[in-house]
Amino acid sequence: MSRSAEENIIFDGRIRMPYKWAAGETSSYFLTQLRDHAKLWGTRCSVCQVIFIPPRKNCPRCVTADTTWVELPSSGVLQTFAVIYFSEPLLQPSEPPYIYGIVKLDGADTGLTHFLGEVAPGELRSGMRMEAVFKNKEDRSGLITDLLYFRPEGGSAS
Amino acid sequence: MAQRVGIIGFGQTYHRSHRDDVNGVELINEAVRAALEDAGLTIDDIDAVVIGNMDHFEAVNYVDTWSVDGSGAWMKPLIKLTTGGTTGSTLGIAGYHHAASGLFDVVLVIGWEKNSESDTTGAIITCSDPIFDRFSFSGALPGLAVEASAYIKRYGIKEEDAARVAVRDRAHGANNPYAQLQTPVTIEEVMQSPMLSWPIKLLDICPRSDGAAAVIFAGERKARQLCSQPAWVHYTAVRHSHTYFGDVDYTRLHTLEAAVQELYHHMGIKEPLKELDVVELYQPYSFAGLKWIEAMGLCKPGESPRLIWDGVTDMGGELPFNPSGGVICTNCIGATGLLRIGEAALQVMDRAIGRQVPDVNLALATGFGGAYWSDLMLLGKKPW
Amino acid sequence: MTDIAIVGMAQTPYRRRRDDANFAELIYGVTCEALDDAGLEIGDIDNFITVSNDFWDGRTISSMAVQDACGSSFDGGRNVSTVEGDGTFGLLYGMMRILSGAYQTTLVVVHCKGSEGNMRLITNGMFDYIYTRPLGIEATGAAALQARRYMDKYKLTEEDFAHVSIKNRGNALRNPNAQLAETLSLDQVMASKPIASPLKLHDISPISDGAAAVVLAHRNVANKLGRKPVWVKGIAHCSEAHFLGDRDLAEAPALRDAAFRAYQMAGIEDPFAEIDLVELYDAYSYMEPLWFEELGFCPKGKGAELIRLGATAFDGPLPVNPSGGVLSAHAVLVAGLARVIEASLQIRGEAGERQVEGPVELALAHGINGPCGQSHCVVILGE
Amino acid sequence: MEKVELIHLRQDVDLPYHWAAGRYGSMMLRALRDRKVILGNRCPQCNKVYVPPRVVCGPCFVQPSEVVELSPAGILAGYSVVNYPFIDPETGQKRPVPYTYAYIKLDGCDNYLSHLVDETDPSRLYPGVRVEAVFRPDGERVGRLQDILHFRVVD
Repeated sequence: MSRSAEENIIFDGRIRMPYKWAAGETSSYFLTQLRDHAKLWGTRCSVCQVIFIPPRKNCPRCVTADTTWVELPSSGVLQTFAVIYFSEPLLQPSEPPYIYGIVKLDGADTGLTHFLGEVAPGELRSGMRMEAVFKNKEDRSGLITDLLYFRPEGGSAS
Repeated sequence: MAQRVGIIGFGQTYHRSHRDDVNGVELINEAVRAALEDAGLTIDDIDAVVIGNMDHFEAVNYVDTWSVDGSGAWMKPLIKLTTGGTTGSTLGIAGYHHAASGLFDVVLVIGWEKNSESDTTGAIITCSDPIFDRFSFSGALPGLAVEASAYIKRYGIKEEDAARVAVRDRAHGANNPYAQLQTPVTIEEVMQSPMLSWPIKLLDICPRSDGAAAVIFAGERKARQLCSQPAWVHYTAVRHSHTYFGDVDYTRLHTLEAAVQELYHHMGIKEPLKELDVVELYQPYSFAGLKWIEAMGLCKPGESPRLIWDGVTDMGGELPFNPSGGVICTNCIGATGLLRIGEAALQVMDRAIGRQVPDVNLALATGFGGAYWSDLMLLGKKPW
Repeated sequence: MTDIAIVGMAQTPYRRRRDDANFAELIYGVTCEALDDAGLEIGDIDNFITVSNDFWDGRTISSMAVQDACGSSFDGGRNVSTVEGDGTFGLLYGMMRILSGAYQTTLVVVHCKGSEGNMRLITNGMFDYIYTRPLGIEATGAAALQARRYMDKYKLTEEDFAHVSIKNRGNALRNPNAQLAETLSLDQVMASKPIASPLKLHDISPISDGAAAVVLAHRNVANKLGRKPVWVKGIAHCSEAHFLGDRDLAEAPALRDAAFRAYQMAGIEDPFAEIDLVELYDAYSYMEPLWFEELGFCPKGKGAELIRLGATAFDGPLPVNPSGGVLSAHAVLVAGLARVIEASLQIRGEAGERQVEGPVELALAHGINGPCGQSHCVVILGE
Repeated sequence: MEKVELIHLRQDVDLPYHWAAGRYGSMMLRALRDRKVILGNRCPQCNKVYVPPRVVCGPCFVQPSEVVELSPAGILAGYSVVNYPFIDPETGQKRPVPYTYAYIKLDGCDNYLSHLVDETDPSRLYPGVRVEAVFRPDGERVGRLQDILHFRVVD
């Protein structure tokens, strides 16, 4: 380290704290249904009829709490995708490269953002049919990652 | 373009130590729906949304954009402000300027916090300077203890005097169905509660809460059209000084002194004790209910215990403080200052069910936070 | 048209690391310079707005670091507030507090040091913690989803976006404050390292340290000062949905809405014909044509073509980001206010080497908040 | 809706930072590390001496141009014996208690330095008691305010 008069002192520190976020009743229902039954649920607003996934306790547009549960299929259409190459071990759930995509499940009005798997980047096209792949039941823990990824419908495209 | 502004609606959650049944966005939405219902509006009537909290309490960055689903700000003008403990009062003042500027007519202001989601003291420590203050800093309590002990020493204040303040607020809180703590306490109970940092005991300080508040401000034309008795905003004043905690003069709350002097001067208030009708004081611990009312000029330094024991600040007294039970009964930090404004507005609107002070013409709401910062908003029955 | 003018401004050079200065030192510097520029003393300022972010600064109540430095503690203290968001939002709130009649003269300061935190963790923190954060998504991964959607919907190519980087990094060669100034070839951009495909290294703004300050004044004050005021003729902001899947990422309806209202306030009917210069928030190359289209300068999907044809070049009919834009320097929060300052310098005719040819009578500046430009602020500035 | 099992999401949020002490902060921390000297600076207008030294005197809005070497001793202006449990946001773990958090008025300085006192017996602590800095030994000081290990009561 330089000891010159103009040496700039840098303080290396961190903000490190445990957080415990409540998912709340609505998301808890979604997460337990995903964990226990590998099912995906959305909510329909009784006013504007829009079906949202992830589910919302209140309609984000009408701001009414009058919403009902809608079971959604686990397949739909790829809206967009991105291939992650950069590396950030403090953040990333797996080694890059890996792929994110937004999939609009059949019947839903919004897309679900998640990983894409069993597919090479070059094979991906927006508009492709995709289907969800879930973790084995014994490995599911009530997190969004109980859904492993979406893959091209009918298995790997290659 | 400038216009006068009134508060036309107020909604809050039922404040609890833990609201595990909702996530943060849903908690916000509860307050928003309550405020809209209170004002008889739908989200379509809202022209702009203002929101705030303290980021590291929930570890959410860009809370404004994150919470759109709950705040109702979808396809609306949206802004976030945060200033620590004063966040709620900062937000209310921002709501006022949004409407007063003439740029927006009906403005929804939201403050919230889910303190159950982190260690509150740990999160408060992150507000200190990371290089010079953070390793030693241990949250809000030590600074308050230093303030309280200096005050005791200088004026011969007794711990019982402060306990009487806590007893007052807890008694008031029993009238407020939204308060987290609704059971009254006695002087003996306060005195016998565990000592946290001399002279502050457990029942002298605020709890930590999950909760949200939403207040709707409107420009004069809209306010008159939508509300039979708006709470008109008369004046706001703010002092946020200091960089390090070692810069604070713990013998006096200079920021409150300066802010009230500005407000009294501007409003022509000469005898605040007589002219104000109710105060919602951001009072995080009981000793503040003594020392800070001196800073507000309600009595000479050291004389506040007499006012407190004489019941001057009780319900039915000459100038009731914290009819809602105040911060001693509920402290969802980012909402707390806005709760003061909302509760003060209810008093002016004559709608503080179960806790109404009769004939409120002028109500003062305060905010406290940061490095001993102070915010003020004065509300009145008639536009000023 | 409003009654508010920008009467003073200052910005630091933007650099990858400013180890030599803490937040207060950056802010004290730009505050003094902006006051000098306005010909005002600190005592003339009756209202202060600081802009900062607690995640980027690693400090709750991040404004505490700069209260003394911006002058808000001066002489017993002045009225002050703090916006957490892009600097344009701080400008907007500062304006409101003058328009309300409460204050006459406002100082808006903003700082950020991207070098001190971890950008990926900090921007992961802006996503919802139930469904999105556990996937590790951060700003650039989300932007890549938006870039791909925009390309697919409007049949655009990575080359189209490359031309934005070539233009803006080239423009930056005239701007001594820019951090990345370089002559790039199409091949260089296309061959640059893939970061989050379709985004490559040269499609992405750098991490920067910097600060900026603007002095706003009411007409009553502004007209008495020696300097030529730059008037805020229109301003508006708007946010859309949070979940990426709730949005069509190829569209920015919130920007369209904000632009519509800002134009209405400024009395603008044909933005391409009336506006002389644009400084917009191009955090990634694809953002420039996307925002440009939503600002109503050309039909949807045609922005890239205009860029390729040189319409938005430094010497084109409508220069966009002649400063080099955010692609050349990206101190988060500061970047939007930097756009306002750059546009204002052009209106004053004081942009030095980066002054565009011909008079700039009307200019547009733009800032964003949240993932993929979820929230926008549009500012119309004029003589 | 039927009663659902409520899910909580837990995460140890861990954000690294590299905060620059800046011109004045670096000046102070270098002096502490290299010379065991505590620096402040004086405002030429109000004559107040500040610690840590800083770029501006807030109330006067002028630069405290004169750097001042402060005494390592002073008085305890206020303190709090911290004995309640909480998470230290630097480590994510509980910070060891009890410890004494103190505002120290160094001789010749006008504001307080926030630091620790190595005494948790309240009978030995009172406002006005003399304290002095205990520095970490040579070779162990790294340019942090914690190069002052703590202050100790001087009887």
